[in-house]
Amino acid sequence: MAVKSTSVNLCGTELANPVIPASGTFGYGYEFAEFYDINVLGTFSFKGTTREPRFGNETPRIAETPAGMLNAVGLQNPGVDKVISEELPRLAKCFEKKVMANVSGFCREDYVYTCKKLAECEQVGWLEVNISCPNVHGGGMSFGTSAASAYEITRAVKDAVSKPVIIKLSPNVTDISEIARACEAGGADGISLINTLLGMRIDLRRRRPLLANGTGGLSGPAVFPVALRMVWQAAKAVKIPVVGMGGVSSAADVLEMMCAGATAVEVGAANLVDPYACRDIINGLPDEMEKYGVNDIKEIIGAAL
Amino acid sequence: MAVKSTSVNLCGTELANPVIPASGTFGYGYEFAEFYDINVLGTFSFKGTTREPRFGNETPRIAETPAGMLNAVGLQNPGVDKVISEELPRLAKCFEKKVMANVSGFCREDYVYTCKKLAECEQVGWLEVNISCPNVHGGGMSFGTSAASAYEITRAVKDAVSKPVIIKLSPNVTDISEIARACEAGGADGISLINTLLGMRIDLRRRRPLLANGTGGLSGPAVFPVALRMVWQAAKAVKIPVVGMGGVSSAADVLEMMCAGATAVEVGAANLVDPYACRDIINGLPDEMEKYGVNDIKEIIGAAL
Amino acid sequence: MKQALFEITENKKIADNVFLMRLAGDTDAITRPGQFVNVKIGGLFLRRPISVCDSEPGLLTLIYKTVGGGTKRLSEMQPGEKADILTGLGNGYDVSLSGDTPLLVGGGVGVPPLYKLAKVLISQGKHVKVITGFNTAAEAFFTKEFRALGAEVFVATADGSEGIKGFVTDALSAAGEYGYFYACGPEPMLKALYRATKTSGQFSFEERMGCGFGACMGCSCRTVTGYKRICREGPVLCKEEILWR
Amino acid sequence: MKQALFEITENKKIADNVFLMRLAGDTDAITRPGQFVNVKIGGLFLRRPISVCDSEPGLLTLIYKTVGGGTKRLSEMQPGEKADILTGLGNGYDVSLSGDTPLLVGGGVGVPPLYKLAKVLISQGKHVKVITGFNTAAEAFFTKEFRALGAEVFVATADGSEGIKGFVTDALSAAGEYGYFYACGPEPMLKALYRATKTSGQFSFEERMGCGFGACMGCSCRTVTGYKRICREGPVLCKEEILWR
Repeated sequence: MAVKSTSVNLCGTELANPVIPASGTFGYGYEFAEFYDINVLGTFSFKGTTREPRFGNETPRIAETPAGMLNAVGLQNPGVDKVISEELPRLAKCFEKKVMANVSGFCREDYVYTCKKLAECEQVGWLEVNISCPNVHGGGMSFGTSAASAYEITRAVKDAVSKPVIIKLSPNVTDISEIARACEAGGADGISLINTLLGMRIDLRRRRPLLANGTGGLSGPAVFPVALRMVWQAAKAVKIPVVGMGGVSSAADVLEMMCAGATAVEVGAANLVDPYACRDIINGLPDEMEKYGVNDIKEIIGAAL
Repeated sequence: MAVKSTSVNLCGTELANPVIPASGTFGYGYEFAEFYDINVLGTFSFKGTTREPRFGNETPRIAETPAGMLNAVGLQNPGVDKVISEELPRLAKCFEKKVMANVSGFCREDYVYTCKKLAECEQVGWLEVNISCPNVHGGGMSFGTSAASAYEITRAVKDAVSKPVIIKLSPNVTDISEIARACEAGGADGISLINTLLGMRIDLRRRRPLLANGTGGLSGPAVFPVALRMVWQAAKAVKIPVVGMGGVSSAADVLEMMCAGATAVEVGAANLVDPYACRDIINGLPDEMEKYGVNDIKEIIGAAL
Repeated sequence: MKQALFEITENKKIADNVFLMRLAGDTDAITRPGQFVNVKIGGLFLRRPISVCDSEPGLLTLIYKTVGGGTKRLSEMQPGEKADILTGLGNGYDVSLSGDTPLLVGGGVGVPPLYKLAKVLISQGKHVKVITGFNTAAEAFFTKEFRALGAEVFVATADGSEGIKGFVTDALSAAGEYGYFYACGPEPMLKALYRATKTSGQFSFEERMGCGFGACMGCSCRTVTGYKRICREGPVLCKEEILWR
Repeated sequence: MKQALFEITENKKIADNVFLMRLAGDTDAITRPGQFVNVKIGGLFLRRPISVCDSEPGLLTLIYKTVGGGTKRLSEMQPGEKADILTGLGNGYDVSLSGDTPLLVGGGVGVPPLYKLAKVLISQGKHVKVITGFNTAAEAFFTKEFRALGAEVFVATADGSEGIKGFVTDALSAAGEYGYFYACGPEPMLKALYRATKTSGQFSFEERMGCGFGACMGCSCRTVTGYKRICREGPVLCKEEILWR
């Protein structure tokens, strides 16, 4: 087998491979360091962080679905100050690479405040700005479903920080291309998608929504075809790098995402079912590349556009 | 076990049960009559019919996905004249109830023409107007993703026919409530949802989209949570009956859909995997109702709203 | 925490809708009674958390109730089949606080983790009393197993078909004195017990989980000492830190 | 068309990535060689269409290639396991047109349906010649089985490792005279054969299918006589009605 190159360049930083555990499925990293050396990862996107600490939604926050799951955690996190004072130092002990800082907010000032603080941290390599979390009432949803507000948040964050800014998009929109273009116009260094699809289950015993929050975000293999389509549409719409995600659970899925236009690929729900998922996907890449005649993984980025 | 009543009333016509095979998964009925007596069904929605005959898209038209499938058939059908002269007489030999006529079109005149012709048929009990088929370039998609055009088509069809008109909605929108309300304002007697979610798979050997059409419509259990959420949102937005569909494959799924606000429930992809799916779901309803303390299925319609 | 492949050696019904499964595999990560495992079941996306009933080096015993599609499939698995299991999850019970006369209280499928707990406490020379509660006699299990360990056992059934008629709290007076308690069961039972007990004790909670190992924040709860994850800082909480919702 | 539960009696590898599976169950709906069945495989949504290699009352033989996750799982199924199968799908070959000297041409997993066809034709006293084509000798199968039926067999391999070097069309001259032909294999092979043959004949086509019984229109094609569904009016089309895409 010819030597395989799996490295990619995400907004100016070289990643050993395109596999990135997605925010909300990898905590602040150290839980997974108990399972394997997380330095095999290109990077990972840490738990969505907000200006203030949040408990999030009441439980139940999780429901099973066919080939997937719903979550309505509601952005539980200790707040940006504690993330910087406690989580990042703890992470430093088990991860020597740059981490992707995932940020949520409820107004422009929130985003700017939190992004600025995190951008000052040496450990942070990229800011991933979540304008799409579907779980919080009056929250991120509105920004990600309108091109104007997607532009506004992108512009505001870009004006405030110099590190690469990746805007994470909501799939719950009529036209993903329009939103992607708005982020590009706002100066985004990249976009990532898809966040979860808004879904629901009903508890037939109580005849009420199963999740305390009513609705929740669908993730897992079930959403992969929708994610792939949106990555493909977004990649056709913009020139900035696209980080693909949504139901990815195998090395082959990573390659499909890259053919659809993704420069890097986030893996979400798979981590929750199999803590070794990302390590195994990374290890599986060379064989899968061989199967499809790929020696340098960069060559397939956007091949199906 | 107490006697169970499974009958519901859909726009003025009593159905023995709420289970309706969905358009495009049940042909014009007679294929299934080879497997079982299709008169056990409340009704069924026949293959989407257009003004002119259509071959549809090139093949491959079908792809497997986790807990689901993609299709890009592209509205293959013999055209409304042949449906009336050949398919309906053939159906009459195995189905004695009213059938739901599913209609697609590419402009307002198409819809009106086809609906008028089908409404004149004694066998047709309801018109289901598909404003959402995602497969045809320049086709139905645009109507279903804008409230204004959803209103326009609804109004035009309603002005032309007197039989109940059910508008079938696309899920590929930011705000399903807005579209549902537009249909209600246009005079719709009911709405049905969800049509398929737009998705894609890539053939890694060719590094091209697997489907000849590029993208296709995702259906099957994978989409059930999204469908349930949209039915719930739509049912909260309008007073007219809602027909729920999307990944339904068991009697329990039917009950969840009804709790979310559905008066009747269409079953799609399940028919393709198991030709007996609808018969088995209908037979399973009484036991499932008993499990959750339901004697009259009508009492749970909208229970979770 | 450890992921391992276990081989099922036994899988039998022991009461109405209740099954006992014995498995062979690496149990090294299980360090305390009251911990749980997370079992991958074919065809289902999420793992299913199940409390450890008993574990010895290389041997794992689980008792589970068939409540939905997942546990039903689990009940259909045959000896010889393999199961992918995450073991050693959660904090488990702190046995150092038991005192000499601990009372163990379990309701339904809250009973199993008390078995290993009783085993450990009795091996430490403690006088162990156990109250088990069930809806009806047909759902009761493990009375003689607890007695075989040397525990004093009191059974309560809601319909009175076995032992004391009523809930576990109705068996407290029959059980008499105790210096500390350990409980596991549905939340309403735990709440009633919280009110009915005078001593300190530990409660094991249930919640719908995503991962079971602290990554997804799906099972968080509020406590006196801050937010805790049932799967990680739980499932066992001390009486003093509980904030009922 | 019929849905039935079959029991696997044998499932073995017979060539590189090629497996033969024998099953016991109701085969009454299978009426013609060249028909196919649609097999439900655990964990996958769509059934997998597989052509019938042989069928006798109560016995079904399938040969399949492991090309993806579905057929890989199929290959791991054990004797004693049950499979939910839709049988008697498609039109199958019309044997009444064979004449006395039919030629059967199969490529790769297009070979299996020719086995039952040869069996039927030989039982009717026809002189049957068979050309089978494979990439390489390690992928070849059923040469001796066709000979045991009494057919004259010509094997072609692309790399020349067995029989005639080349494609099935390169074996036509060696096979000599024939009055009619039946073919099954990948589309490029069928197309080449279409051009290389002088007589009439029948072609069996492959297409990705949704249902396999005519409901979804997923496998339609254009023909001289109108649109046809590969799963229903096909998979066998007469040479004269084919419109190549």
